[in-house]
Amino acid sequence: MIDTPSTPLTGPQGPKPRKSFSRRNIFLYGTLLTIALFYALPLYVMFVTSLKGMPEIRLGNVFSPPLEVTFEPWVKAWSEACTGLTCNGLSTGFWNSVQITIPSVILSIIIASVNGYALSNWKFKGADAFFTILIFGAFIPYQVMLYPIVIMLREIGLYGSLGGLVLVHTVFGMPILTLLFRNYFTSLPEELFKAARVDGAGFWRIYTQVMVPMSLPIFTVAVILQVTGIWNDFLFGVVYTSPDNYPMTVSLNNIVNSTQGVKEYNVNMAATILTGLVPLSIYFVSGRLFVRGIAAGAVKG
Amino acid sequence: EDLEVMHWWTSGGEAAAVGELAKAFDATGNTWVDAAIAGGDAARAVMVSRLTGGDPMGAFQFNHGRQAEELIEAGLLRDITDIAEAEGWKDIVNPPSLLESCTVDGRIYCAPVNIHSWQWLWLSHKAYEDAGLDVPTNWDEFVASSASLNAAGKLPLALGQQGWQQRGMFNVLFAALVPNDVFLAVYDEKDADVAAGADVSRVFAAAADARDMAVKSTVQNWNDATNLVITGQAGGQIMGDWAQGEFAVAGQVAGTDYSCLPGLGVTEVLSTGGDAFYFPVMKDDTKTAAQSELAALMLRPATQVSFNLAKGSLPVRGDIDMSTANDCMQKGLGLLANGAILPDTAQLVTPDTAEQISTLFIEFFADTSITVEDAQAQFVKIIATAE
Amino acid sequence: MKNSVEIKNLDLQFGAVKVLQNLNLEIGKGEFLVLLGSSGCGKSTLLNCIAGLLDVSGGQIHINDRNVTWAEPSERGIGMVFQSYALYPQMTVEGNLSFGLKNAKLPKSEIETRIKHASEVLQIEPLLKRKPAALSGGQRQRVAIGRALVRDVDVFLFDEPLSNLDAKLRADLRVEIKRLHHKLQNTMIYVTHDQIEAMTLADRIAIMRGGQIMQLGSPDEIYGRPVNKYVADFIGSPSMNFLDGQVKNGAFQVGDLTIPLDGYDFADSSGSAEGPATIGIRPEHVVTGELVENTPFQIEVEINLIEPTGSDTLVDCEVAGHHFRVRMDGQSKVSVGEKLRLGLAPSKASLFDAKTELRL
Amino acid sequence: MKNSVEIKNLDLQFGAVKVLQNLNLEIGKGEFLVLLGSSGCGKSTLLNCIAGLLDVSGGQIHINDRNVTWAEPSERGIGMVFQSYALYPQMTVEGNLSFGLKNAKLPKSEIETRIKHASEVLQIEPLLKRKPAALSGGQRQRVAIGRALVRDVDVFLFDEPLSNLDAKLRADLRVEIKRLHHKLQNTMIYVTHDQIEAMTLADRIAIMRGGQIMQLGSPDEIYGRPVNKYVADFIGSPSMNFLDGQVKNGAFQVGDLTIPLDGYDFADSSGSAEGPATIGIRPEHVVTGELVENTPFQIEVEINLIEPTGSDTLVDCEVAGHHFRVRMDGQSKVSVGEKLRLGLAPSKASLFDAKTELRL
Amino acid sequence: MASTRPNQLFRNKSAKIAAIPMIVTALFVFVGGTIWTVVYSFTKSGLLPRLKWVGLDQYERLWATRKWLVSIENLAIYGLCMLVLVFVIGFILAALIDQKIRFEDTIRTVILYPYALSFVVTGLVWQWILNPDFGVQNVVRGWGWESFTFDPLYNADIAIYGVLIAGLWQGSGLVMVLMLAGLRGIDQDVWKASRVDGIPAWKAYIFIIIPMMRPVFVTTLVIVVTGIVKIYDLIVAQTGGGPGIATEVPAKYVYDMMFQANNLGQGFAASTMMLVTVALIVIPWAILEFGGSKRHD
Ligand SMILES: Nc1ncnc2c1ncn2[C@@H]1O[C@H](COP(=O)(O)OP(=O)(O)OP(=O)(O)O)[C@@H](O)[C@H]1O
Ligand SMILES: Nc1ncnc2c1ncn2[C@@H]1O[C@H](COP(=O)(O)OP(=O)(O)OP(=O)(O)O)[C@@H](O)[C@H]1O
Ligand SMILES: [Mg+2]
Ligand SMILES: [Mg+2]
Repeated sequence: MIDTPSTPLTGPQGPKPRKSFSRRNIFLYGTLLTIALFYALPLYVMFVTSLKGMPEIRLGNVFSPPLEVTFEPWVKAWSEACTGLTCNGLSTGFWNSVQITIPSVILSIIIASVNGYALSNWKFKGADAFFTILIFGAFIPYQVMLYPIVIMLREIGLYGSLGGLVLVHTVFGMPILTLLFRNYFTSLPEELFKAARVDGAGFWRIYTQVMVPMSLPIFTVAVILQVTGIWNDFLFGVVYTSPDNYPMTVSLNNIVNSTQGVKEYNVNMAATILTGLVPLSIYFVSGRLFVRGIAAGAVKG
Repeated sequence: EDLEVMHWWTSGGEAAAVGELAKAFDATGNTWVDAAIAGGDAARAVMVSRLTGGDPMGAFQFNHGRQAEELIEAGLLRDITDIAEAEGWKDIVNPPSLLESCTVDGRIYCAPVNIHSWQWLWLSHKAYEDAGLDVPTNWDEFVASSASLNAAGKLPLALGQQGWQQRGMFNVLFAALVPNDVFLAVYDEKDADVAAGADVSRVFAAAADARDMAVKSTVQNWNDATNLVITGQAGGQIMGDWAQGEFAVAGQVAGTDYSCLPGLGVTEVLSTGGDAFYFPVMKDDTKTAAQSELAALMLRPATQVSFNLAKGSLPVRGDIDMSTANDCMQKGLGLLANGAILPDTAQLVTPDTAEQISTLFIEFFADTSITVEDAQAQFVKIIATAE
Repeated sequence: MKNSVEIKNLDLQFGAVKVLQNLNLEIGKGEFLVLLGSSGCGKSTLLNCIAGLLDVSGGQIHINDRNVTWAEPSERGIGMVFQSYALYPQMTVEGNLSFGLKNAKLPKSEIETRIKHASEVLQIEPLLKRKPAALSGGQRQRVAIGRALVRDVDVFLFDEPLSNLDAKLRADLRVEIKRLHHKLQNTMIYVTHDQIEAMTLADRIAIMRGGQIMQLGSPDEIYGRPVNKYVADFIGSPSMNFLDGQVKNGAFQVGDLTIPLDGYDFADSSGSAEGPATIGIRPEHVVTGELVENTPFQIEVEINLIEPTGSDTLVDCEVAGHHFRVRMDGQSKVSVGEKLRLGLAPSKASLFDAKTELRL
Repeated sequence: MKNSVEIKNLDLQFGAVKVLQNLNLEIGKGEFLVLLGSSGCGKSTLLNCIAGLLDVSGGQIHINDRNVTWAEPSERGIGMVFQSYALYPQMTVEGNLSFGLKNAKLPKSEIETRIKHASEVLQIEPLLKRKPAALSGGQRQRVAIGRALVRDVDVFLFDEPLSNLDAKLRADLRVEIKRLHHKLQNTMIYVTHDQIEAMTLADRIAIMRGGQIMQLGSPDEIYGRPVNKYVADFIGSPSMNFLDGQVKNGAFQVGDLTIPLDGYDFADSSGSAEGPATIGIRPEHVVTGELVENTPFQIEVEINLIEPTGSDTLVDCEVAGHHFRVRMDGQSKVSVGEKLRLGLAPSKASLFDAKTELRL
Repeated sequence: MASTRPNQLFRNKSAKIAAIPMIVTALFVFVGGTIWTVVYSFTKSGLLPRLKWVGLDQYERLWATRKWLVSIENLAIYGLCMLVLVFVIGFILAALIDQKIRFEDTIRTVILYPYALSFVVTGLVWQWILNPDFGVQNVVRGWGWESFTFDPLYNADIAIYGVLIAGLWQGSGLVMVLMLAGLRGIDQDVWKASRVDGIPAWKAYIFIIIPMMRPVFVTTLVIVVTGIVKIYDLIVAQTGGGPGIATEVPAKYVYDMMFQANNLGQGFAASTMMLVTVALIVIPWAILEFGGSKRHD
């Protein structure tokens, strides 16, 4: 071990002094703060509006904080706002949304991930052609497909049922999710797949026991994309199911979009924030995984 | 029997009105299953999907007019002529044009429930007071007052920047500023020559006035525009009878805080648009029976009174007591009783044509560079190709 | 049962690219065959074909006298160890070992016995409950081997199992693999591009190039009598020195030097070829010091560069205009610029035709 | 200007983990210093500190007598070559070489001259218009060196530049780097964990372990007189044989063997230490055959395993219950089970204290 | 066990079975739906799809309609700006967040949260904020800057940019996260190399890092472009296509035609035009990107 006793050091030594108010930091945090404010501004507006009474809103300044804080709009949005005759606010729709979202997210992710897996590891002739069609499908405006799908669902007898809606979400989630999973699985070491084959595992066993456990991050990404998409969906929810299954967004739409009659902006805002809470909380919970997931896979093209 | 009824009445008053219908229906031993979807477009998409998807609802709301023609042709809707006859609708429905709109090839397919009229000019007393002016009593006075209002820092005409409001306003001008026969010649007979004529030019000129008066109106929603009138920031607004609700909620009293001028105070006439219920063909006989009961019930006097009072619309029969209605509504009732009525444009032209006219006026109102002549020329073209 | 693995006329192409061409290979029972070749020559591809991980384009593969050309990988009686180990990251070591056995629906007790045996052989018993991430490189490697071991197969396929490790670990594991082979006596096919590995491990070596087998023979044969210049250059580190010249009258002429070829064992035993040729001389076959006097050919050179490796010293110099390397004892004290006498024994050299590059 | 690079009392920690601890190092002008050590010992970290890519936690770094502890990497007069090359993938080779220069706003003609020079030195002129993806490993490596070269700096830092390459290419590039150093005569700091590289390239080697420098010296010194057992074990392949025993009366006793220590150069020159110790003997320092007779200590063993590497043959056997390896000539014909006589010269052995593991 | 080559159809059987949902979706829903749409675009379908052929009438009308032309123009402007800006902003944000900053999680979530909110109300909020009478303009004027004018939604010439602001607000968070992920995947040595070369960070991003992130850009591109082509809800919620028809877009045209004008044929003709355009771009690109080569790793 070399330990030359050294003379006392002069001049710069140790870590480079970093001023916390260096130009770089001021710029960096300044920009980020400004941007964060810009992003948060609409939320602020929504939030203060939701705490105001209607007379105050009529006064006009959308940025001013409420003079008199009222939680009534929140209560109303959640449990009192009427959708036609049922005046349960978002609360009834909430459970419907949960019932729609959970199976839709699960089914669409399972199917898309299996597709992605087949496309990356078990390529068969023509697979790319179908994949290209899928990508093309991602560009088709939903509205256009409304009636053809009504007819298809009618023919297979699923029209108007929860199952039909789940199927529709699965179909429309398929293009982007398949792309995501395909790219992710492609980036996993191929040798693992080969090793499993030598070990005698078949298509499904490799998928469930080898690929899936290694792909939790990308599954998180997919969950986030799907939960956001399906939770906020209105059109499909209302077209392909019957009223007892209407999702929360139908209530939201009914609260927000009534044309003739009094518009209660505070209730609208509260309802929107409430509706957004589920996806939002998923972001909070899984932020880290989200990033890692894409980094590890979706990114590779 | 459970009967699912679909409609787009979701705001407070509307929902209350639906509640009256539901109560009445439930009283017959059936159950009203409510399916409300805000927004006519979305609701129509759902209705058509449900019908084509083979999963029809028990009854659904549609606007009076030609929208349902195709559904009838496709055999998806139930013929309720027998009920109409049994209930004697022919004799009680006023104006009769409402029932005509429900009739295809002599058969009746829908039950009209109410009348909404568009032809109202709402004026803010406060605004005129502030500007030191008298409250106008007709359209021309209103236009004349605009310069002074402007000078007083007031917006002469409040207009929401949404297409349907602009189209609605144009139709109001049309109905109010030309003789009825001209209106019918254009919209009913699609007479392009009349549309190109001088009478119609007056409408376009008025529209140009309106455009100028509303040029500084930056709100989007109709109720925000109404709010400008309520708070006295704007002189007036052309809007349907539902605007009354906003005034009421704001605690304003007709006559003292605001005025309402039907037919813009020029030609006191109301168009008789409104809503009707249709009944899809159902396989289940018990449901069909329930449909019949519902249809019959909708025009019964008690239902009409409670429903229309709640909704703020006019009843489809003139033989009932509406004394509890407020000032403006009474005016409307009076007009109805006098037969000062026009059919609604939706009863006369296809949605496609309506959409084209709408687009024309949306553009016209937004773009001051479009001249009155240009706009009229395009209008003539649309009428010429309309069916 | 003559052969353990027999490959007949194997062809493989990816799209238009022919990776393997009409390849034939027979591997005896219990033999340790090393496939050696530079990057991209098709070694892994061949191994994957044998394992059934790639569909062949033509030809047949027999394992234990059974035609397995179209059989599933798991039905071929092979075990495979991958370059990257390819351990299942979310399973414990035990899980990794038992995965294949569970797939084959073996009874639990049998699985346990086998894992016990394999982990004893590989000395990984204390690691069974860990996940791969918690293992060092060498331990992972052993688990990867263990995974092949438990399958209790006759043929082991190794695809560069050591190439990711550092030199020291590599040397240790090499010995372990050799020992394993001694113990198990099964057939092993081992891919590498490291020739030291090839030389130390193999019973026979197959040198591949461009999808074809250049030479198949024992390490000695390949080292001592390479069939062509490519093989000669490929084998040996530091690599063989080549001098371009002419064979004339039983001697090799390069520049103004004449190297006598007495004692050189010509491939074409009938007589000595004539014409342009290349002579190859391994750095370790050049003698220095007192021994020079005994060699038939001697030359004095100037030292350009010295690379001491501890055990040896490599000396760079120039012979007849060609760059030339000599391996000397690690203790030799020489310095750059100094003169050095070298001696060569033609019997240990190799001669190649200048055109065909085949051994003369 | 005595030293090119001087590192004084360098400390570096990541959070609570101390990676470098009070490290001192002086590197002379034009010296080729190799940092050698096992994975994770802090070699890259030290290099990154010198380059300015990591902020030090304590101490100073001087380059050419200038205190650069806080200077930007580009201002330190260093060039760096990364393990993964880190070429800019979308730029041509030329772009890769010129990017830094353009950025420093050098005149065009100057940039051209430098690129021309560098590409001549590295023989990459024909590649200038290609992108990295179209280069082989060795070519990429040279481009990476070229990128450091054009910067025209005095100190070059190499972070395991060869570890991704195959053995043959590695050997070739090693020579090239050595040659480059001869030509340019600038200071080079070279990180590796491959000891052959270290031995062949270095003027001096610094053996690192756990963020500290264990031994700093010439390759000969490190090979011949390792300061402790760790260094002794780390250097040399195949690695040193160790026998645990006792030093007693000027001899080393292991089991029932007694190895005389006459001629052993004790570190503590005053006298011979006594007590438990370990003796280390390199496989290449064991003699066989006729030469055995001349050695002070002789023993007969049975051969357990043979590994021929072509140029050498490694023989495994057992000595006093310890596993023991011997390196023999590649031409030696021996076989497993045979008896072999070995001879040792204590002067070439190393003795370490059993407790401190320091050299005796 | 076969010694002869087995039937090609049955090789890889499980994969083919597993891909059935995808194949069915691709063929029946996307191809089938597209063909259905194209077929009905040649009919005079009103409220219901009906096979009353009218030849190319719907297309003639479509291309004679100003609203459609304006829609296309708007989509082009919006799409181009959105594409460029969302990438620029998303990337810059990702780059800033990637500077080992504190509170990264919070900032990331704040920027991502708009993605969670439905357009129905975010359109409304942006409508308010951009409203000259009670939004930003009003506030700034309140500060004393009386001549400040900011009313993008009420000026037909720039209204589409007002929508763009909201679109960026909603969409850039997702792009940021994707980009951030891409940045995290870049080999750290490349950064170090550029620092040793003395290259300023911005230059390193533009010339080195971005070109290395092509794969992320591809994934993001697909997500962003599909979002642009399908933009509808935001417009409806924020401007309703106004002022006038200044912010109409093709998807809204389709929707209006189908559900408001009850003219399905016209809607289908418009969507056919959209699909044809998309197909012309997507299919060759997808073949280049996904076809041919096996694995991109
Ligand atoms: N999927 C593929 N498509 C096209 N060509 C391929 C594919 N896989 C491998 N190749 C080509 O086949 C040749 C042989 O590849 P292979 O992996 O067998 O080489 P190798 O000998 O194992 O090399 P290494 O030592 O680098 O592992 C290479 O030239 C490679 O480019
Ligand atoms: N960012 C970091 N945070 C915490 N610990 C780190 C970090 N970077 C490196 N280390 C630790 O510092 C030690 C030295 O790392 P370093 O990369 O210098 O090793 P090395 O000698 O270059 O090894 P190798 O030969 O594997 O490259 C390692 O134990 C490593 O785990
Ligand atoms: Mg390989
Ligand atoms: Mg390192």
